[in-house]
Amino acid sequence: MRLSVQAQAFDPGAETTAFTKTATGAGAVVTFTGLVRDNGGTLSAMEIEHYPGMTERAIATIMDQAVARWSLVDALVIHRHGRLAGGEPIMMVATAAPHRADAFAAAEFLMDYLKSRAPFWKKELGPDGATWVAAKDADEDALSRW
Amino acid sequence: MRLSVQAQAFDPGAETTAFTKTATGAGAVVTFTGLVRDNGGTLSAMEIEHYPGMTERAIATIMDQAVARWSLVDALVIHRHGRLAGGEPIMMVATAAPHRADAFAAAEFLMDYLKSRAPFWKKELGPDGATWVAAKDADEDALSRW
Amino acid sequence: MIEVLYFAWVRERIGLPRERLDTQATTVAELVAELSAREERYALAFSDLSSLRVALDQELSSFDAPLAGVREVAFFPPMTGG
Amino acid sequence: MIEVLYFAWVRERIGLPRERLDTQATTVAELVAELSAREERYALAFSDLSSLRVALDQELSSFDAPLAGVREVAFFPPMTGG
Repeated sequence: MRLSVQAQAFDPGAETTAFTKTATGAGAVVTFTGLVRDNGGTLSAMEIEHYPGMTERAIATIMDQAVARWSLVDALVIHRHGRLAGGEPIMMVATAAPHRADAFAAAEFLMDYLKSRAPFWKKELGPDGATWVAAKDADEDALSRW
Repeated sequence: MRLSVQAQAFDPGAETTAFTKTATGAGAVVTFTGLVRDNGGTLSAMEIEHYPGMTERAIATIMDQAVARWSLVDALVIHRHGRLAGGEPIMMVATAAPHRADAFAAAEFLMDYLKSRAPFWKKELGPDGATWVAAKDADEDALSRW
Repeated sequence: MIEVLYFAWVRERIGLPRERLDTQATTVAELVAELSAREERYALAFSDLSSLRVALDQELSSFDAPLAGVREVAFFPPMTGG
Repeated sequence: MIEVLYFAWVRERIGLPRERLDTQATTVAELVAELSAREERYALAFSDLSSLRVALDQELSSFDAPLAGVREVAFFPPMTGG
């Protein structure tokens, strides 16, 4: 199990290769990568603020729950903070399990909890200035399915 | 959209990097990789038979459905045939969408249909000989959710 | 003339991957009956149709489907890809 | 003494990321009332508690939670990670 909250860019492909190689006994690996969206051709930048200390604690708690509930062979969470350019990976989640249903469910669970329970805040830096991204009711609602 | 049915090994990480780089406009990329399971330490090999021609047609049909239904920015399916060693990637699916729920749903849909509707047959080569993998009722049942 | 293909354990039981047939069968079920009557290995391969699938010209189909105009029939067990 | 942290637009409205306070407040709500009474920028930041979250010693908590033993209080908007 690995968790990294970092300012540096990362390569989701290289992380996937490393994660898959060490997932002994797994039959299924699911990865999710979140990217800074390119809104209609104008690449926007993003600034991500976080709460050092609480971020790592919150993510570790969520990961422990996922590993136990879906008998994961391994799990990975990487989340960036600081300034990101359009198109860059913001974060990724990877899960490895004997069977695909568990790997998918655990990855979706991790994403839903990261969205609403890990202390990150996104600010979009567009041509018209900076705007804090508003939390969506749908993200909070998504938690009720687990 | 890319579809490859191939005998050669592939690197899910390198494929993920290439797929993510060209997924312009996507906010979410989901990948699934299926691996030859290492059953309790004894790495087993696998032989995958397929129906050339029908395989490509069946997968292309499934991919078209997924792209339309979840407004995917892009989709990728790679599936190997022939002999595979324990731990090797068998196949992968990748989906890119503006939002995560669509990317996840489309990847699960593609997996469910590939399992039961693409003409591949797996034979496990273990220490006690070769056995055709039996289809699971659960895999057929999984289709009913779409 | 029709091309008949066999995959996985169906291929192994019948002992060949494909053959060209001259048949009067008008449905898949009639073709199965014709083949089963021919030799024991066919009868064995087709003994439980519920464990078999059929594709007509590379599209999944059913055993009561007509064969008119069909060039390629394939018999195989339920798929296990992914 | 208690450490109070502010994040995202709460930090921007109040104008500082953290401060050390000597407070008699026994609950989060009392602390909020005390801060709001201090200066307009605090009153503005805390004007709608339904759009705020609070963490006590780095665990999500509620506004009626007691402050006894707590060393670090953080106020912030709903999270938007992932």
